[in-house]
Amino acid sequence: MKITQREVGNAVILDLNGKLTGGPDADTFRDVFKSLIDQGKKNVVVNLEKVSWINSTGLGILISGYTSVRRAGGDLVVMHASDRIESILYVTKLNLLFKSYEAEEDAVKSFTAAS
Amino acid sequence: MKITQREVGNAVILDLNGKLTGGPDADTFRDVFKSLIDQGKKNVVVNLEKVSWINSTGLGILISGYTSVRRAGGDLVVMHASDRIESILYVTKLNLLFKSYEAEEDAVKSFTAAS
Amino acid sequence: MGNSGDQMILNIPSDLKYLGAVDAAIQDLAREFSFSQDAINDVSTALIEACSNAIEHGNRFARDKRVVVTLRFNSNSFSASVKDEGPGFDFQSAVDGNNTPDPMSERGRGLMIMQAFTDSLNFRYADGGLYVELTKTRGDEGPEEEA
Amino acid sequence: MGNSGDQMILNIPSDLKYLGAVDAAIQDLAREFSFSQDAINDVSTALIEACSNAIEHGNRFARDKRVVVTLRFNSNSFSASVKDEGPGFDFQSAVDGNNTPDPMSERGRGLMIMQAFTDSLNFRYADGGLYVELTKTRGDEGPEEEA
Ligand SMILES: Nc1ncnc2c1ncn2[C@@H]1O[C@H](COP(=O)(O)OP(=O)(O)O)[C@@H](O)[C@H]1O
Ligand SMILES: Nc1ncnc2c1ncn2[C@@H]1O[C@H](COP(=O)(O)OP(=O)(O)O)[C@@H](O)[C@H]1O
Repeated sequence: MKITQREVGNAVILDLNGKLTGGPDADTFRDVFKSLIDQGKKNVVVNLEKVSWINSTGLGILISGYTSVRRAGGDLVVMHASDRIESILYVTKLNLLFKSYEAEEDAVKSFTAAS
Repeated sequence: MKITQREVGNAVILDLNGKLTGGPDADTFRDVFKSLIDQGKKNVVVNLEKVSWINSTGLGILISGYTSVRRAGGDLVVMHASDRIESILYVTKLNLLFKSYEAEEDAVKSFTAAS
Repeated sequence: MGNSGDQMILNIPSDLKYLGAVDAAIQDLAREFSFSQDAINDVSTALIEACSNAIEHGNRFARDKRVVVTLRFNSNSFSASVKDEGPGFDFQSAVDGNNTPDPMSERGRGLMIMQAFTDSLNFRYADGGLYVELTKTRGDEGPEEEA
Repeated sequence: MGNSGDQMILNIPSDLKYLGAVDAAIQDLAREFSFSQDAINDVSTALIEACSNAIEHGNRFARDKRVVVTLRFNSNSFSASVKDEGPGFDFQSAVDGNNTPDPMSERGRGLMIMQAFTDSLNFRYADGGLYVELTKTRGDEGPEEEA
Protein backbone atom coordinates (compact mmCIF):
# COMPACT_ATOMS: atom_id res chain seq x y z
CA MET A 1 0.00 0.00 0.00
CA LYS A 2 1.17 3.50 -0.85
CA ILE A 3 0.32 6.59 1.20
CA THR A 4 0.65 10.15 -0.06
CA GLN A 5 -0.10 13.21 2.06
CA ARG A 6 -1.60 16.55 1.22
CA GLU A 7 -3.11 19.41 3.23
CA VAL A 8 -6.47 21.01 2.57
CA GLY A 9 -7.63 23.70 4.99
CA ASN A 10 -6.86 22.51 8.50
CA ALA A 11 -6.96 18.86 7.50
CA VAL A 12 -4.37 16.37 6.31
CA ILE A 13 -5.59 14.04 3.59
CA LEU A 14 -3.92 10.65 3.30
CA ASP A 15 -4.45 9.19 -0.17
CA LEU A 16 -4.08 5.42 0.15
CA ASN A 17 -3.41 3.23 -2.85
CA GLY A 18 -3.57 -0.57 -2.82
CA LYS A 19 -4.96 -3.05 -0.33
CA LEU A 20 -5.11 -2.52 3.41
CA THR A 21 -4.15 -5.84 4.97
CA GLY A 22 -1.88 -5.43 7.96
CA GLY A 23 1.68 -6.75 7.89
CA PRO A 24 4.11 -4.06 6.71
CA ASP A 25 1.22 -1.63 6.10
CA ALA A 26 0.61 -1.38 9.84
CA ASP A 27 4.13 -0.04 10.49
CA THR A 28 3.97 2.44 7.61
CA PHE A 29 0.66 3.75 8.88
CA ARG A 30 1.84 4.06 12.48
CA ASP A 31 4.93 6.01 11.37
CA VAL A 32 2.85 8.41 9.30
CA PHE A 33 0.50 9.10 12.21
CA LYS A 34 3.34 9.54 14.67
CA SER A 35 4.99 12.13 12.47
CA LEU A 36 1.68 13.94 11.82
CA ILE A 37 0.98 14.23 15.54
CA ASP A 38 4.56 15.37 16.24
CA GLN A 39 3.84 18.20 13.80
CA GLY A 40 0.59 19.03 15.56
CA LYS A 41 -1.51 17.81 12.64
CA LYS A 42 -4.39 15.87 14.08
CA ASN A 43 -7.35 16.23 11.74
CA VAL A 44 -6.96 13.41 9.28
CA VAL A 45 -9.03 12.36 6.27
CA VAL A 46 -8.21 8.88 5.00
CA ASN A 47 -9.02 8.70 1.29
CA LEU A 48 -10.03 5.13 0.45
CA GLU A 49 -10.83 5.77 -3.21
CA LYS A 50 -7.89 3.70 -4.47
CA VAL A 51 -8.18 0.99 -1.82
CA SER A 52 -9.57 -2.03 -3.63
CA TRP A 53 -10.26 -3.98 -0.45
CA ILE A 54 -9.57 -4.23 3.25
CA ASN A 55 -9.54 -7.09 5.74
CA SER A 56 -10.08 -7.03 9.50
CA THR A 57 -6.39 -6.42 10.14
CA GLY A 58 -6.64 -3.44 7.80
CA LEU A 59 -9.55 -2.16 9.87
CA GLY A 60 -7.25 -2.45 12.89
CA ILE A 61 -4.78 -0.16 11.15
CA LEU A 62 -7.48 2.47 10.68
CA ILE A 63 -8.51 2.13 14.32
CA SER A 64 -4.93 2.59 15.49
CA GLY A 65 -4.75 5.82 13.46
CA TYR A 66 -8.09 6.91 14.89
CA THR A 67 -6.92 6.22 18.44
CA SER A 68 -3.73 8.23 18.08
CA VAL A 69 -5.34 11.36 16.61
CA ARG A 70 -8.18 11.25 19.16
CA ARG A 71 -5.64 11.07 21.98
CA ALA A 72 -3.99 14.16 20.51
CA GLY A 73 -7.37 15.93 20.49
CA GLY A 74 -8.05 15.49 16.78
CA ASP A 75 -10.25 13.25 14.69
CA LEU A 76 -10.14 10.78 11.79
CA VAL A 77 -12.74 10.45 9.06
CA VAL A 78 -12.72 8.42 5.85
CA MET A 79 -13.87 9.34 2.37
CA HIS A 80 -14.58 7.75 -1.01
CA ALA A 81 -15.05 4.25 0.45
CA SER A 82 -16.34 1.74 -2.09
CA ASP A 83 -19.61 -0.09 -1.49
CA ARG A 84 -17.59 -3.11 -0.50
CA ILE A 85 -15.67 -1.23 2.18
CA GLU A 86 -18.77 0.67 3.35
CA SER A 87 -20.54 -2.59 4.03
CA ILE A 88 -17.56 -3.85 6.08
CA LEU A 89 -17.60 -0.65 8.15
CA TYR A 90 -21.31 -1.12 8.66
CA VAL A 91 -21.11 -4.77 9.70
CA THR A 92 -18.32 -4.08 12.18
CA LYS A 93 -20.12 -0.95 13.41
CA LEU A 94 -16.97 1.06 12.76
CA ASN A 95 -19.19 3.50 10.89
CA LEU A 96 -20.13 4.68 14.39
CA LEU A 97 -16.47 5.32 15.20
CA PHE A 98 -15.27 7.21 12.15
CA LYS A 99 -17.56 9.10 9.82
CA SER A 100 -17.52 8.31 6.13
CA TYR A 101 -17.90 11.05 3.50
CA GLU A 102 -18.56 10.95 -0.21
CA ALA A 103 -17.21 14.42 -0.95
CA GLU A 104 -13.76 15.68 -0.01
CA GLU A 105 -15.22 19.08 0.79
CA ASP A 106 -17.57 17.63 3.40
CA ALA A 107 -14.81 15.48 4.90
CA VAL A 108 -12.57 18.52 5.32
CA LYS A 109 -15.42 20.66 6.67
CA SER A 110 -16.24 18.06 9.33
CA PHE A 111 -13.30 19.23 11.48
CA THR A 112 -14.25 22.91 11.33
CA ALA A 113 -17.72 22.07 12.54
CA ALA A 114 -16.39 20.09 15.46
CA SER A 115 -13.84 22.61 16.71
CA MET B 1 -19.35 -11.49 -23.92
CA LYS B 2 -22.18 -9.05 -24.57
CA ILE B 3 -22.71 -7.23 -27.86
CA THR B 4 -24.88 -4.14 -28.27
CA GLN B 5 -25.46 -2.41 -31.62
CA ARG B 6 -25.91 1.21 -32.52
CA GLU B 7 -25.74 3.19 -35.77
CA VAL B 8 -23.70 6.34 -36.32
CA GLY B 9 -23.73 7.85 -39.81
CA ASN B 10 -23.38 5.02 -42.30
CA ALA B 11 -21.63 2.77 -39.80
CA VAL B 12 -22.79 0.18 -37.32
CA ILE B 13 -20.95 0.23 -34.02
CA LEU B 14 -20.75 -3.01 -32.04
CA ASP B 15 -20.01 -2.32 -28.40
CA LEU B 16 -18.47 -5.47 -26.95
CA ASN B 17 -18.33 -6.10 -23.25
CA GLY B 18 -16.35 -8.91 -21.61
CA LYS B 19 -13.61 -11.19 -22.87
CA LEU B 20 -13.26 -12.35 -26.44
CA THR B 21 -12.28 -16.01 -26.25
CA GLY B 22 -14.04 -18.16 -28.79
CA GLY B 23 -16.48 -20.86 -27.74
CA PRO B 24 -20.06 -19.52 -27.57
CA ASP B 25 -18.83 -16.01 -28.45
CA ALA B 26 -17.97 -17.18 -31.96
CA ASP B 27 -21.58 -18.17 -32.71
CA THR B 28 -23.02 -14.96 -31.27
CA PHE B 29 -20.64 -12.92 -33.39
CA ARG B 30 -21.36 -14.85 -36.57
CA ASP B 31 -25.12 -14.41 -36.09
CA VAL B 32 -24.75 -10.67 -35.56
CA PHE B 33 -22.70 -10.30 -38.75
CA LYS B 34 -25.06 -12.44 -40.77
CA SER B 35 -28.03 -10.31 -39.77
CA LEU B 36 -26.13 -7.06 -40.40
CA ILE B 37 -25.19 -8.14 -43.92
CA ASP B 38 -28.75 -9.32 -44.60
CA GLN B 39 -29.84 -5.77 -43.78
CA GLY B 40 -27.19 -4.33 -46.12
CA LYS B 41 -25.16 -2.96 -43.23
CA LYS B 42 -21.55 -3.65 -44.00
CA ASN B 43 -19.48 -0.89 -42.43
CA VAL B 44 -18.73 -2.11 -38.94
CA VAL B 45 -16.81 -0.55 -36.07
CA VAL B 46 -15.98 -3.00 -33.30
CA ASN B 47 -15.66 -1.10 -30.04
CA LEU B 48 -13.13 -2.91 -27.83
CA GLU B 49 -13.20 -0.42 -24.97
CA LYS B 50 -14.87 -2.85 -22.56
CA VAL B 51 -12.98 -5.92 -23.75
CA SER B 52 -10.52 -6.69 -20.99
CA TRP B 53 -8.60 -9.25 -23.01
CA ILE B 54 -8.61 -11.40 -26.10
CA ASN B 55 -6.93 -14.68 -27.04
CA SER B 56 -6.02 -16.04 -30.47
CA THR B 57 -9.44 -17.68 -30.86
CA GLY B 58 -10.96 -14.27 -30.14
CA LEU B 59 -8.80 -12.81 -32.92
CA GLY B 60 -10.28 -15.48 -35.19
CA ILE B 61 -13.75 -14.20 -34.34
CA LEU B 62 -12.76 -10.69 -35.42
CA ILE B 63 -11.25 -12.06 -38.62
CA SER B 64 -14.42 -13.98 -39.43
CA GLY B 65 -16.40 -10.74 -39.05
CA TYR B 66 -13.88 -8.92 -41.20
CA THR B 67 -14.11 -11.58 -43.91
CA SER B 68 -17.88 -11.46 -44.08
CA VAL B 69 -18.20 -7.68 -44.37
CA ARG B 70 -15.39 -7.49 -46.92
CA ARG B 71 -17.14 -10.12 -49.03
CA ALA B 72 -20.24 -7.94 -48.91
CA GLY B 73 -18.20 -4.95 -50.09
CA GLY B 74 -17.86 -3.32 -46.66
CA ASP B 75 -15.14 -3.00 -44.09
CA LEU B 76 -14.41 -3.64 -40.41
CA VAL B 77 -12.33 -1.41 -38.17
CA VAL B 78 -11.75 -1.53 -34.42
CA MET B 79 -11.64 1.29 -31.88
CA HIS B 80 -10.64 1.94 -28.26
CA ALA B 81 -8.38 -1.13 -28.08
CA SER B 82 -6.35 -1.25 -24.86
CA ASP B 83 -2.54 -1.28 -24.99
CA ARG B 84 -2.69 -4.98 -24.27
CA ILE B 85 -4.94 -5.71 -27.25
CA GLU B 86 -3.04 -3.27 -29.52
CA SER B 87 0.16 -5.17 -28.90
CA ILE B 88 -1.54 -8.47 -29.78
CA LEU B 89 -2.82 -6.97 -33.04
CA TYR B 90 0.69 -5.73 -33.75
CA VAL B 91 2.43 -9.03 -33.02
CA THR B 92 0.00 -10.99 -35.17
CA LYS B 93 0.18 -8.32 -37.89
CA LEU B 94 -3.62 -8.04 -37.81
CA ASN B 95 -3.13 -4.28 -37.50
CA LEU B 96 -2.44 -4.49 -41.24
CA LEU B 97 -5.84 -6.14 -41.80
CA PHE B 98 -8.18 -3.98 -39.75
CA LYS B 99 -7.42 -0.40 -38.85
CA SER B 100 -7.51 0.62 -35.21
CA TYR B 101 -8.85 4.03 -34.14
CA GLU B 102 -8.67 5.92 -30.89
CA ALA B 103 -11.63 8.19 -31.60
CA GLU B 104 -15.11 7.02 -32.56
CA GLU B 105 -15.42 9.97 -34.96
CA ASP B 106 -12.35 8.85 -36.91
CA ALA B 107 -13.51 5.24 -36.97
CA VAL B 108 -16.89 6.22 -38.41
CA LYS B 109 -15.31 8.63 -40.92
CA SER B 110 -13.00 5.91 -42.23
CA PHE B 111 -15.83 4.38 -44.28
CA THR B 112 -16.84 7.66 -45.92
CA ALA B 113 -13.26 8.19 -47.03
CA ALA B 114 -13.12 4.74 -48.59
CA SER B 115 -16.37 4.90 -50.53
CA MET C 1 -22.31 -29.11 -4.50
CA GLY C 2 -23.14 -29.75 -8.16
CA ASN C 3 -20.65 -31.18 -10.60
CA SER C 4 -17.39 -31.77 -8.76
CA GLY C 5 -15.55 -30.73 -11.91
CA ASP C 6 -16.86 -27.20 -11.56
CA GLN C 7 -14.35 -25.97 -9.07
CA MET C 8 -11.25 -23.85 -9.05
CA ILE C 9 -8.43 -24.51 -6.61
CA LEU C 10 -5.96 -21.82 -5.59
CA ASN C 11 -2.87 -22.85 -3.69
CA ILE C 12 -0.81 -20.01 -2.20
CA PRO C 13 2.13 -19.56 0.19
CA SER C 14 1.56 -18.06 3.65
CA ASP C 15 2.12 -14.52 2.45
CA LEU C 16 -0.43 -11.69 2.44
CA LYS C 17 0.96 -10.59 -0.95
CA TYR C 18 -1.03 -13.39 -2.58
CA LEU C 19 -4.41 -12.34 -1.17
CA GLY C 20 -5.00 -9.84 -3.96
CA ALA C 21 -4.68 -12.57 -6.58
CA VAL C 22 -7.19 -14.72 -4.69
CA ASP C 23 -9.56 -11.78 -4.43
CA ALA C 24 -9.20 -10.94 -8.12
CA ALA C 25 -9.86 -14.55 -9.14
CA ILE C 26 -13.03 -14.84 -7.03
CA GLN C 27 -14.34 -11.52 -8.27
CA ASP C 28 -13.89 -12.49 -11.90
CA LEU C 29 -15.35 -15.95 -11.46
CA ALA C 30 -18.36 -14.71 -9.50
CA ARG C 31 -19.06 -12.23 -12.30
CA GLU C 32 -18.68 -15.03 -14.87
CA PHE C 33 -21.29 -17.01 -12.94
CA SER C 34 -23.61 -13.99 -12.95
CA PHE C 35 -23.50 -13.17 -9.27
CA SER C 36 -24.62 -9.63 -8.48
CA GLN C 37 -21.94 -7.11 -7.53
CA ASP C 38 -23.20 -7.09 -3.93
CA ALA C 39 -22.96 -10.85 -3.65
CA ILE C 40 -19.51 -10.78 -5.27
CA ASN C 41 -18.33 -8.28 -2.68
CA ASP C 42 -19.74 -10.38 0.14
CA VAL C 43 -18.08 -13.63 -0.91
CA SER C 44 -14.75 -11.92 -1.63
CA THR C 45 -14.74 -10.19 1.73
CA ALA C 46 -15.56 -13.37 3.67
CA LEU C 47 -13.03 -15.43 1.77
CA ILE C 48 -10.20 -12.92 2.10
CA GLU C 49 -10.86 -12.85 5.81
CA ALA C 50 -10.64 -16.65 6.04
CA CYS C 51 -7.39 -16.60 4.03
CA SER C 52 -5.91 -13.86 6.22
CA ASN C 53 -6.58 -15.96 9.31
CA ALA C 54 -5.17 -19.09 7.63
CA ILE C 55 -1.95 -17.22 6.81
CA GLU C 56 -1.59 -15.42 10.12
CA HIS C 57 -3.09 -17.66 12.82
CA GLY C 58 -3.01 -21.02 11.03
CA ASN C 59 0.32 -21.09 9.23
CA ARG C 60 1.90 -18.23 11.21
CA PHE C 61 3.46 -16.89 8.02
CA ALA C 62 5.65 -20.02 7.66
CA ARG C 63 7.19 -19.98 4.18
CA ASP C 64 6.80 -23.71 3.67
CA LYS C 65 3.14 -23.91 4.69
CA ARG C 66 0.37 -23.47 2.14
CA VAL C 67 -3.16 -22.21 2.07
CA VAL C 68 -5.52 -24.03 -0.29
CA VAL C 69 -8.68 -22.27 -1.42
CA THR C 70 -11.40 -24.20 -3.25
CA LEU C 71 -14.16 -22.30 -5.03
CA ARG C 72 -17.39 -23.88 -6.27
CA PHE C 73 -20.10 -22.03 -8.11
CA ASN C 74 -23.40 -23.54 -9.05
CA SER C 75 -26.79 -22.39 -10.14
CA ASN C 76 -27.98 -21.19 -6.77
CA SER C 77 -24.98 -20.80 -4.53
CA PHE C 78 -21.30 -20.24 -4.09
CA SER C 79 -19.34 -22.34 -1.67
CA ALA C 80 -15.70 -22.27 -0.74
CA SER C 81 -13.24 -23.81 1.64
CA VAL C 82 -9.96 -22.48 2.98
CA LYS C 83 -7.51 -25.02 4.38
CA ASP C 84 -4.34 -24.19 6.31
CA GLU C 85 -1.62 -26.36 7.93
CA GLY C 86 -1.98 -24.97 11.42
CA PRO C 87 -3.11 -26.20 14.86
CA GLY C 88 -6.71 -25.01 14.53
CA PHE C 89 -8.46 -23.33 17.46
CA ASP C 90 -11.45 -23.70 19.72
CA PHE C 91 -13.87 -22.56 17.04
CA GLN C 92 -16.94 -23.85 18.86
CA SER C 93 -16.60 -21.44 21.74
CA ALA C 94 -15.47 -18.68 19.39
CA VAL C 95 -18.59 -19.10 17.27
CA ASP C 96 -20.90 -19.53 20.27
CA GLY C 97 -19.35 -16.60 22.10
CA ASN C 98 -19.86 -12.91 21.61
CA ASN C 99 -17.89 -11.94 18.55
CA THR C 100 -18.27 -8.20 18.92
CA PRO C 101 -14.99 -6.79 20.18
CA ASP C 102 -14.54 -3.55 22.06
CA PRO C 103 -15.07 -0.72 19.54
CA MET C 104 -11.48 0.51 20.03
CA SER C 105 -9.88 -2.92 19.80
CA GLU C 106 -7.62 -3.24 16.80
CA ARG C 107 -8.28 -6.95 16.35
CA GLY C 108 -10.95 -9.59 16.67
CA ARG C 109 -13.37 -8.75 13.84
CA GLY C 110 -12.56 -11.59 11.43
CA LEU C 111 -15.14 -14.17 12.56
CA MET C 112 -17.77 -11.44 12.79
CA ILE C 113 -17.10 -10.42 9.18
CA MET C 114 -17.15 -14.00 7.91
CA GLN C 115 -20.47 -14.65 9.66
CA ALA C 116 -22.04 -11.44 8.43
CA PHE C 117 -21.15 -11.93 4.78
CA THR C 118 -22.04 -15.61 4.38
CA ASP C 119 -25.13 -17.76 4.77
CA SER C 120 -23.30 -20.60 6.42
CA LEU C 121 -19.90 -20.81 8.06
CA ASN C 122 -18.39 -24.03 9.26
CA PHE C 123 -15.06 -25.01 10.85
CA ARG C 124 -13.57 -28.47 10.71
CA TYR C 125 -10.16 -29.82 11.68
CA ALA C 126 -8.84 -32.50 9.33
CA ASP C 127 -5.77 -33.54 7.32
CA GLY C 128 -3.45 -31.62 9.63
CA GLY C 129 -5.11 -28.26 9.33
CA LEU C 130 -8.21 -26.18 9.71
CA TYR C 131 -10.91 -26.14 7.05
CA VAL C 132 -13.11 -23.06 6.98
CA GLU C 133 -16.16 -23.75 4.82
CA LEU C 134 -18.51 -21.02 3.77
CA THR C 135 -21.55 -20.69 1.56
CA LYS C 136 -23.36 -17.79 -0.02
CA THR C 137 -26.79 -18.28 -1.55
CA ARG C 138 -27.34 -16.52 -4.83
CA GLY C 139 -29.60 -13.48 -4.68
CA ASP C 140 -29.19 -13.23 -0.94
CA GLU C 141 -27.32 -9.99 -0.98
CA GLY C 142 -26.04 -7.63 1.61
CA PRO C 143 -24.64 -8.27 5.05
CA GLU C 144 -26.97 -9.93 7.50
CA GLU C 145 -27.97 -8.15 10.64
CA GLU C 146 -26.43 -9.82 13.63
CA ALA C 147 -28.61 -11.84 15.93
CA MET D 1 13.49 -20.57 -9.89
CA GLY D 2 14.12 -18.99 -6.46
CA ASN D 3 12.41 -20.12 -3.29
CA SER D 4 10.09 -22.96 -4.20
CA GLY D 5 7.62 -21.64 -1.65
CA ASP D 6 7.08 -18.50 -3.68
CA GLN D 7 4.62 -19.93 -6.11
CA MET D 8 0.90 -19.85 -6.68
CA ILE D 9 -0.91 -22.82 -8.21
CA LEU D 10 -4.24 -22.46 -10.01
CA ASN D 11 -6.17 -25.59 -10.84
CA ILE D 12 -9.15 -25.13 -13.17
CA PRO D 13 -11.60 -27.28 -15.14
CA SER D 14 -11.42 -27.43 -18.94
CA ASP D 15 -13.77 -24.51 -19.37
CA LEU D 16 -12.96 -21.14 -20.94
CA LYS D 17 -15.11 -19.47 -18.26
CA TYR D 18 -12.25 -19.88 -15.81
CA LEU D 19 -9.66 -18.07 -17.94
CA GLY D 20 -10.70 -14.66 -16.65
CA ALA D 21 -9.98 -15.69 -13.08
CA VAL D 22 -6.53 -16.94 -14.10
CA ASP D 23 -5.88 -13.69 -15.94
CA ALA D 24 -7.05 -11.57 -12.99
CA ALA D 25 -4.85 -13.52 -10.57
CA ILE D 26 -1.73 -13.12 -12.70
CA GLN D 27 -2.37 -9.43 -13.23
CA ASP D 28 -2.72 -8.76 -9.53
CA LEU D 29 0.28 -10.86 -8.56
CA ALA D 30 2.52 -9.33 -11.23
CA ARG D 31 1.57 -5.87 -9.93
CA GLU D 32 2.29 -7.01 -6.37
CA PHE D 33 5.74 -8.09 -7.52
CA SER D 34 6.29 -4.68 -9.13
CA PHE D 35 6.23 -5.76 -12.77
CA SER D 36 5.58 -2.91 -15.17
CA GLN D 37 2.15 -2.74 -16.78
CA ASP D 38 3.67 -3.69 -20.15
CA ALA D 39 5.33 -6.76 -18.69
CA ILE D 40 2.13 -7.67 -16.85
CA ASN D 41 0.19 -7.53 -20.12
CA ASP D 42 2.78 -9.67 -21.87
CA VAL D 43 2.82 -12.46 -19.29
CA SER D 44 -0.97 -12.49 -19.00
CA THR D 45 -1.42 -12.69 -22.75
CA ALA D 46 1.07 -15.54 -23.16
CA LEU D 47 -0.34 -17.49 -20.25
CA ILE D 48 -3.97 -17.12 -21.28
CA GLU D 49 -2.97 -18.40 -24.69
CA ALA D 50 -1.27 -21.46 -23.20
CA CYS D 51 -4.35 -22.11 -21.03
CA SER D 52 -6.69 -21.75 -24.01
CA ASN D 53 -4.71 -24.39 -25.90
CA ALA D 54 -4.60 -26.68 -22.86
CA ILE D 55 -8.39 -26.49 -22.54
CA GLU D 56 -9.17 -26.79 -26.25
CA HIS D 57 -6.45 -28.93 -27.82
CA GLY D 58 -5.09 -30.68 -24.74
CA ASN D 59 -8.15 -31.58 -22.70
CA ARG D 60 -10.67 -31.10 -25.54
CA PHE D 61 -13.07 -29.42 -23.11
CA ALA D 62 -13.47 -32.69 -21.13
CA ARG D 63 -15.26 -31.85 -17.87
CA ASP D 64 -13.17 -34.24 -15.81
CA LYS D 65 -9.77 -33.06 -17.06
CA ARG D 66 -7.93 -30.24 -15.33
CA VAL D 67 -5.50 -27.53 -16.27
CA VAL D 68 -2.86 -26.68 -13.66
CA VAL D 69 -1.13 -23.32 -13.84
CA THR D 70 1.92 -22.64 -11.69
CA LEU D 71 3.16 -19.06 -11.30
CA ARG D 72 6.57 -18.12 -9.89
CA PHE D 73 7.76 -14.58 -9.42
CA ASN D 74 11.24 -13.68 -8.32
CA SER D 75 13.49 -10.68 -8.28
CA ASN D 76 14.34 -10.71 -11.95
CA SER D 77 11.83 -12.87 -13.74
CA PHE D 78 8.44 -14.44 -13.93
CA SER D 79 8.07 -18.06 -14.90
CA ALA D 80 5.01 -20.20 -15.31
CA SER D 81 3.94 -23.61 -16.44
CA VAL D 82 0.63 -24.81 -17.81
CA LYS D 83 -0.08 -28.52 -17.60
CA ASP D 84 -2.97 -30.31 -19.30
CA GLU D 85 -4.06 -33.99 -19.44
CA GLY D 86 -3.99 -34.33 -23.21
CA PRO D 87 -2.00 -36.22 -25.84
CA GLY D 88 0.50 -33.44 -26.54
CA PHE D 89 1.56 -32.60 -30.10
CA ASP D 90 4.61 -32.42 -32.30
CA PHE D 91 5.81 -29.19 -30.74
CA GLN D 92 9.32 -29.48 -32.13
CA SER D 93 8.21 -29.08 -35.72
CA ALA D 94 5.58 -26.54 -34.74
CA VAL D 95 8.22 -24.38 -33.05
CA ASP D 96 10.80 -24.89 -35.80
CA GLY D 97 8.28 -24.28 -38.55
CA ASN D 98 6.85 -21.05 -39.82
CA ASN D 99 4.27 -19.93 -37.29
CA THR D 100 2.84 -17.10 -39.34
CA PRO D 101 -0.56 -18.18 -40.66
CA ASP D 102 -2.27 -16.79 -43.73
CA PRO D 103 -3.52 -13.30 -42.81
CA MET D 104 -7.15 -14.34 -43.37
CA SER D 105 -6.90 -17.60 -41.44
CA GLU D 106 -9.06 -17.62 -38.34
CA ARG D 107 -6.76 -19.90 -36.38
CA GLY D 108 -3.11 -20.73 -35.81
CA ARG D 109 -1.80 -17.65 -33.98
CA GLY D 110 -1.40 -19.10 -30.49
CA LEU D 111 2.22 -20.28 -30.66
CA MET D 112 3.18 -17.05 -32.39
CA ILE D 113 1.67 -15.01 -29.56
CA MET D 114 3.29 -17.11 -26.84
CA GLN D 115 6.69 -16.75 -28.51
CA ALA D 116 6.32 -13.02 -29.04
CA PHE D 117 5.35 -12.22 -25.46
CA THR D 118 7.87 -14.36 -23.59
CA ASP D 119 11.64 -14.64 -23.37
CA SER D 120 11.64 -18.40 -23.34
CA LEU D 121 9.02 -20.95 -24.29
CA ASN D 122 9.44 -24.65 -23.74
CA PHE D 123 7.24 -27.72 -24.32
CA ARG D 124 7.63 -30.98 -22.47
CA TYR D 125 5.48 -34.10 -22.31
CA ALA D 126 5.35 -35.71 -18.84
CA ASP D 127 2.94 -37.11 -16.22
CA GLY D 128 0.29 -37.83 -18.84
CA GLY D 129 0.06 -34.35 -20.25
CA LEU D 130 1.77 -31.43 -21.91
CA TYR D 131 3.74 -28.90 -19.90
CA VAL D 132 4.13 -25.49 -21.49
CA GLU D 133 6.81 -23.55 -19.65
CA LEU D 134 7.39 -19.87 -20.22
CA THR D 135 9.58 -17.17 -18.78
CA LYS D 136 9.54 -13.40 -18.89
CA THR D 137 12.55 -11.43 -17.73
CA ARG D 138 11.76 -8.37 -15.68
CA GLY D 139 12.25 -5.06 -17.43
CA ASP D 140 12.22 -6.73 -20.82
CA GLU D 141 9.00 -5.19 -21.97
CA GLY D 142 7.05 -5.25 -25.17
CA PRO D 143 6.59 -7.92 -27.77
CA GLU D 144 9.71 -9.14 -29.48
CA GLU D 145 10.09 -8.71 -33.19
CA GLU D 146 9.95 -12.05 -34.90
CA ALA D 147 13.17 -13.52 -36.30
N1 LIG E 1 -7.12 -20.42 10.75
C1 LIG E 1 -6.99 -20.27 12.09
N2 LIG E 1 -6.11 -21.05 12.78
C2 LIG E 1 -5.95 -20.89 14.11
N3 LIG E 1 -6.61 -19.97 14.85
C3 LIG E 1 -7.50 -19.17 14.21
C4 LIG E 1 -7.74 -19.29 12.83
N4 LIG E 1 -8.69 -18.36 12.50
C5 LIG E 1 -9.01 -17.72 13.64
N5 LIG E 1 -8.30 -18.20 14.68
C6 LIG E 1 -8.39 -17.77 16.09
O1 LIG E 1 -9.57 -17.03 16.29
C7 LIG E 1 -9.27 -15.73 16.81
C8 LIG E 1 -10.28 -14.70 16.28
O2 LIG E 1 -10.10 -14.49 14.89
P1 LIG E 1 -10.63 -13.18 14.22
O3 LIG E 1 -12.05 -12.93 14.65
O4 LIG E 1 -10.39 -13.28 12.76
O5 LIG E 1 -9.78 -11.98 14.84
P2 LIG E 1 -8.21 -11.65 14.71
O6 LIG E 1 -7.69 -12.38 13.50
O7 LIG E 1 -8.16 -10.18 14.57
O8 LIG E 1 -7.59 -12.13 15.99
C9 LIG E 1 -7.84 -15.46 16.38
O9 LIG E 1 -7.19 -14.53 17.21
C10 LIG E 1 -7.24 -16.86 16.48
O10 LIG E 1 -6.87 -17.14 17.79
N1 LIG F 1 -1.86 -28.11 -25.28
C1 LIG F 1 -1.90 -28.66 -26.51
N2 LIG F 1 -2.19 -29.96 -26.67
C2 LIG F 1 -2.26 -30.53 -27.89
N3 LIG F 1 -2.03 -29.83 -29.02
C3 LIG F 1 -1.72 -28.53 -28.96
C4 LIG F 1 -1.64 -27.87 -27.71
N4 LIG F 1 -1.31 -26.57 -27.94
C5 LIG F 1 -1.21 -26.45 -29.27
N5 LIG F 1 -1.44 -27.62 -29.90
C6 LIG F 1 -1.41 -27.88 -31.36
O1 LIG F 1 -0.72 -26.82 -32.00
C7 LIG F 1 -1.54 -26.23 -33.00
C8 LIG F 1 -1.25 -24.75 -33.15
O2 LIG F 1 -1.66 -24.06 -31.99
P1 LIG F 1 -1.94 -22.48 -32.06
O3 LIG F 1 -0.77 -21.82 -32.69
O4 LIG F 1 -2.27 -22.05 -30.68
O5 LIG F 1 -3.18 -22.29 -33.02
P2 LIG F 1 -4.70 -22.74 -32.85
O6 LIG F 1 -4.95 -23.01 -31.40
O7 LIG F 1 -5.49 -21.60 -33.38
O8 LIG F 1 -4.85 -23.96 -33.69
C9 LIG F 1 -2.96 -26.54 -32.58
O9 LIG F 1 -3.86 -26.53 -33.65
C10 LIG F 1 -2.80 -27.91 -31.96
O10 LIG F 1 -2.80 -28.90 -32.95
